[in-house]
Amino acid sequence: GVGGKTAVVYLPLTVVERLGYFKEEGLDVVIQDLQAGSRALQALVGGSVEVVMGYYDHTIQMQAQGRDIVAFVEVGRYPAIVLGVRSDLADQVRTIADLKGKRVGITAPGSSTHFFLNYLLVKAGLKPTDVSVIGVSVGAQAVAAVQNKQVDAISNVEPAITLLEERGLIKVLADTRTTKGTREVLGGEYPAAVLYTTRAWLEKNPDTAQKLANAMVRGLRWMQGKRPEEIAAILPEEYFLGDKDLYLKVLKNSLESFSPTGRFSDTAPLRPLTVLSAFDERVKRARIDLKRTYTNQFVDRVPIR
Amino acid sequence: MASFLEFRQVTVAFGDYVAVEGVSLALAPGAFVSLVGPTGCGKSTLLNVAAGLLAPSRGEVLLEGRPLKGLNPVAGYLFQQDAILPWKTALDNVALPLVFRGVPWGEARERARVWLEKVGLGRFLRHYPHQLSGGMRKRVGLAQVLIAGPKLLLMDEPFSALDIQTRQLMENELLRLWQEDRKTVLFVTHDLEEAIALSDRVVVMSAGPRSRPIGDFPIPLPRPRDVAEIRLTPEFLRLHREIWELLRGEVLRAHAGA
Amino acid sequence: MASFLEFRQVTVAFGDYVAVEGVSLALAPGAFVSLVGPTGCGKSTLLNVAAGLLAPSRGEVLLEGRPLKGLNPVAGYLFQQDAILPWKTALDNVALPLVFRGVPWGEARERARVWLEKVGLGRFLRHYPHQLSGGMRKRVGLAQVLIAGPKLLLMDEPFSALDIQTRQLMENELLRLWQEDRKTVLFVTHDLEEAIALSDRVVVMSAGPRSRPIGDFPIPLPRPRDVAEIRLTPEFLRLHREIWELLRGEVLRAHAGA
Amino acid sequence: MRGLRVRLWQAGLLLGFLLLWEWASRTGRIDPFFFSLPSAIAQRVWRWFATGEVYPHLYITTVEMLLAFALGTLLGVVFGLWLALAPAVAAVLDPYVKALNAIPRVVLAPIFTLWFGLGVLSKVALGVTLVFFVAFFNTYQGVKEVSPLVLQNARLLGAKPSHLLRHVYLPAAASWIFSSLRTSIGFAVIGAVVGEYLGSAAGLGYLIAQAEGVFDTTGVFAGMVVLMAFVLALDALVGTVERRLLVWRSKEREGGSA
Amino acid sequence: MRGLRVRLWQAGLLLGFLLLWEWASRTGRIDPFFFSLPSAIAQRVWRWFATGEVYPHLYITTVEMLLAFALGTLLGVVFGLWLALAPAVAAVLDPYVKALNAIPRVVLAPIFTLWFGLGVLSKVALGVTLVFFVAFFNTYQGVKEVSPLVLQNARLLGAKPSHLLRHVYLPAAASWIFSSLRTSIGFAVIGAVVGEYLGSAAGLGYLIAQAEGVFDTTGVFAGMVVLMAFVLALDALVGTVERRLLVWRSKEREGGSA
Ligand SMILES: Nc1ncnc2c1ncn2[C@@H]1O[C@H](COP(=O)(O)OP(=O)(O)OP(=O)(O)O)[C@@H](O)[C@H]1O
Ligand SMILES: Nc1ncnc2c1ncn2[C@@H]1O[C@H](COP(=O)(O)OP(=O)(O)OP(=O)(O)O)[C@@H](O)[C@H]1O
Ligand SMILES: [Mg+2]
Ligand SMILES: [Mg+2]
Repeated sequence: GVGGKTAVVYLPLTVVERLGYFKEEGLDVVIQDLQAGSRALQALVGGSVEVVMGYYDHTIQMQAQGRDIVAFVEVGRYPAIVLGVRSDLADQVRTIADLKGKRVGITAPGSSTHFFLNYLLVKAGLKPTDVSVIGVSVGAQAVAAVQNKQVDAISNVEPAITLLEERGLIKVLADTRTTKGTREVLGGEYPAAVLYTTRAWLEKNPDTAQKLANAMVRGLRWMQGKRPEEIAAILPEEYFLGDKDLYLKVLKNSLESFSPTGRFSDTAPLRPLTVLSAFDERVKRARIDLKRTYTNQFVDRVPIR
Repeated sequence: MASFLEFRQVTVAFGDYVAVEGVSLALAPGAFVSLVGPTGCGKSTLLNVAAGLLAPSRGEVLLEGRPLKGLNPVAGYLFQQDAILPWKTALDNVALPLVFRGVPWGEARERARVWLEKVGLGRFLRHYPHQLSGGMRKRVGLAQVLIAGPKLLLMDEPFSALDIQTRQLMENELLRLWQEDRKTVLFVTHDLEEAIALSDRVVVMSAGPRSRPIGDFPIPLPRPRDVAEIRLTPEFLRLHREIWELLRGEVLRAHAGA
Repeated sequence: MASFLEFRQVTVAFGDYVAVEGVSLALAPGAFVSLVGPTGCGKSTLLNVAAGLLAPSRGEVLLEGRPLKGLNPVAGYLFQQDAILPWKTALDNVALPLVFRGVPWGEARERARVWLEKVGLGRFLRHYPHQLSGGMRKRVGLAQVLIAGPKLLLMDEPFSALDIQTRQLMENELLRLWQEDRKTVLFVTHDLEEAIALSDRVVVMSAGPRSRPIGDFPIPLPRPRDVAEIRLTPEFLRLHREIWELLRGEVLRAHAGA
Repeated sequence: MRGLRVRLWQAGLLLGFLLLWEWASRTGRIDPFFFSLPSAIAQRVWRWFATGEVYPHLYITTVEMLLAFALGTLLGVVFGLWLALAPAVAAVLDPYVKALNAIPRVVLAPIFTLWFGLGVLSKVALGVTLVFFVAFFNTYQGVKEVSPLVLQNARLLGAKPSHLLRHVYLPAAASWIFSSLRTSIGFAVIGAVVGEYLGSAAGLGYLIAQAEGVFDTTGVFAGMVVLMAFVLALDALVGTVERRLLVWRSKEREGGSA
Repeated sequence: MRGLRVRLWQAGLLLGFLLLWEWASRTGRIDPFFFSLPSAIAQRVWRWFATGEVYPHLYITTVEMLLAFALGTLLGVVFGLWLALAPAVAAVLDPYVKALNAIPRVVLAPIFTLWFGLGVLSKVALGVTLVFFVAFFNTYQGVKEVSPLVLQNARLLGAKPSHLLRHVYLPAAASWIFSSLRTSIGFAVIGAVVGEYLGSAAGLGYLIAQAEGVFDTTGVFAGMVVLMAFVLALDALVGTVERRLLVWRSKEREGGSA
């Protein structure tokens, strides 16, 4: 299961699928597109899917609810969320602190883009309630919201961000697609897209998990140092039917955010926890054992080729 | 002899309006009783009560000595308005009561055809009700009610939409049937001649509201009768004059009251 | 004198079934013409054609010399079935034609009340149609049609649901009205006595299919008439016998054909 | 008496269902992650109202929903009437209406945002596109079902198109339209909530989406409970209006003490 | 002749609309990013069918939709009949049915996934919850609208409950049910597509979701065009069945050459 197959942060999944690595591992993978990370997670808990490509945040949130969810491959090392301000307001809003009293579009209330925004606001000395947030979803609806001046700033993900930039509609304030940007904003790596599943499943199907990890890591390695054109060449045509040039730019902007190794570093998972516990009541109250939310045991056993 | 159908102090009120009050009327088994009275006096209301479609506000109806609860199981009711099924052809409408009794469609249709021919509609078997004239629809309804052979026949102005000749044919047919198996018949009509020609008894209702029977005339004319011929007998004319006197006064009262 | 309404070689076919064929009939202005004939012969069909509700398959209808296209603007039509509006009280039903003509509701209701009293329903103003008896609904329809004062009156068995006395009252009322402003009336009935008592002319239709007029009898009885009394005159009886002979044969033919 | 029995049954059913739910959730027979617990939900609803935090959301959703309901119904009825009365237009537009009805509205969210912004309007638009078709198809069919007899009668009585609309089509189609209202209420709510769910800054849908985003099933269900209560209140309102407008119906036969 | 004129008009309208759209998109009056171009959409649809890549998706959606449609209608009709015929049950369940209708189904997607998995079943379930209510409310009302006269007549003729259902309630409610079918088709499609849109691996909704995810507006619209064509085909089917079943209706007066 995946929440929004076409989302750029989940691109490695498509890459692996197209390269046929799953097949080579002897896996018959059916990719169910659930459009939203939260629904993918629910499908996992409900048993409709076995493994989810989703956000690492969710494993922490689940532990707060007493669910044992484990991430076993890191796919994105930066969250790839961007906060931008509408270009015609760029003069007034130069820093995040200037957002006070403005309307900010997020993908959905309670989503990562929402937490990201809140985190930035607090860091800038504001309260989350100092702006009014509007759920604008992803994709075309988000674009429409900016274009129609329904929102003053936007916290969103690719490909909407590049498109907005291309159209000259926004100016970026905080960018976590790149190493540089993420370091500035969050202080370092921040596990985003991961493969996760329940601990029970992991314990029952270590072989399958290993094969998945093998395929994923192979794909991540393959992607390293490739130019956008090379990657685009293996993607299904539909992905850039909208506008190929645009898609290449999106890829170029995002490539840095993919993890080269699939391994979780020891410090990185702390950052999502900090962000989450600032705003999610239940995470704040719960005592989270980070060690239980991820494992490198499979990635470490991936043969080096 | 115990009566087949008996109204006991039946009162029917619609809200404040008391349509009929304290009606007591007993029909012997096999009796042919006509009900006449000014328009709006409550004849249809009484038939509805007898059919079990309307529970009286006070009083009760006895069927073969037992109080009638719910639908009258032995009654066939030819309504004043068209009540045949608009989505079935004439043939299927008439076959329906047999089908309800478990007769297979093929046989039911065969028997229905015979009945439709009896009422002069042999050429209109496949017509839907909206393709029939008013008089034709009435006759389909007649065949529909008669085919099931009910023991009690309630008829509300069955022949008023027919021309005189067709009417007499139907009346004679009805009498023939009645003579065969001696159904009990409660017959509503505005045509006093028809009432006398057909019945053993003619009951005259008073004008509404609070209508009740004000006259009960036995008709001692010999049977079998031919409805056309019997009208010319002196006995018939005497009865007619007698009942008419009573009825006329009543109708005038109705109009004075309105 | 040019005729007010004229059927010219009117043929109406329903699919293969030719109901009436080649009907030619001219009504002089102010004439009271009755149409009698066996049930199902096409009387209602002809009224529908005259009202402009049904276009003839062949032939045409002329209204004051001009071919009738679409709805007949001067006709009032009392249908064979109930056609009053079930969602309006008796009073509002009768007031409606006036409202259609721009009379304010208040005044229209005032005048409707008078009409309802004329037809003996003064006590049932606030009743909805389903709360009225069959005969009462018919009378509401009658008042509804008459209140608008149409120049052409088409009536399809208007009195068949009424008791004899009420019927005579209504008939006399109709004659009085007709005498006042000399409407043209085309009147369908199964009651030959009624036809003769009311009309200037009685037209007899043949049995269907392919029905057409087979007799046209002028009724030279003096006016004004009282429908009850005139029935006893020898002239009336002679006419009755004459027309009856013709009609009877026709009805028998109809049944033989069926 | 009867009303009380019904209420008791209803309460019993509800209670039984809730107890079963609570029990199943507590004993782990169903997963509280997906289904929460009735007690937790009740607590949440209570807190929402106690702290008052739900009111602004409720207000927004109410406004959206009422607007969608009113506008969608109005448009649907007007359009339904129009197409039903102009068969030529209907024949031309028919496939388009049907094709439009097949569009999954959710997909159109970006276009709605573009046209109507992210405020109340876009939700209303979404709701309207759902409600419209329900009202439209029922009104259309309702008008088509008008008794042709009543319609012809009204036209012959001189009704102009506006009169027909007011006195014939609308009353005749009323029960159809009311039936569609029942369905529509639900769809208006869905439109508003889904619209909020897809993008907004307030409203019950926003609350639900927020709860869902942090896997707070209790919040999701609490939102739905509030919604339901709200729809029931609205439905009761429609019911009252309906009973007012449709007094003329016979419902069951009123008389007697059955 | 008339049919041809209608077709021409339809084609003309469509063409005009498409041309206007194309023109506006090309000249930048509307943003092709949101609205695409008709020519591009046509091309895409063509390619889908030429390469055959759309067939598996179409197949899945068709299966889901037909199942949702059939099941939802069936359940709705059965439930509608049941509640209409058991007023006591209806009184008790009434608020629950209405409350359920107010649940935004989209929010329930996780639960559907839990119960029915991610395959065809969960989409069918979603579609059923939409279709059900449309069919239910209309069937319920349709049964309530059965002419009481026809119903009483059938009961007196000896119809058992199953007969009443088959010969009275269903035919009488048929036009209500068919009207609901028209609305339902659209909702069945919406259910299937939204279901796929929310989570699936194939189907038109999946196609549309994928296209939306990469800002491929052309793909989104192409998906909708295929959907619409499909619904029109299905609707034509329903129309044919309806005409078959409702031959008994009078529609317009058939005779004449009007
Ligand atoms: N549902 C009702 N509500 C109120 N009054 C009613 C209802 N049904 C009938 N009535 C009244 O009851 C009286 C008797 O009606 P009923 O139909 O029995 O008359 P009837 O003798 O059959 O008349 P007709 O010869 O005209 O058919 C009438 O005055 C009528 O107004
Ligand atoms: N829509 C129709 N389709 C087919 N046949 C029809 C249609 N309407 C009427 N008819 C036929 O036309 C004939 C004449 O019908 P019409 O209603 O005019 O008779 P009528 O003289 O008024 O009879 P009644 O005295 O019984 O009212 C009948 O045989 C009837 O079956
Ligand atoms: Mg009566
Ligand atoms: Mg007739």
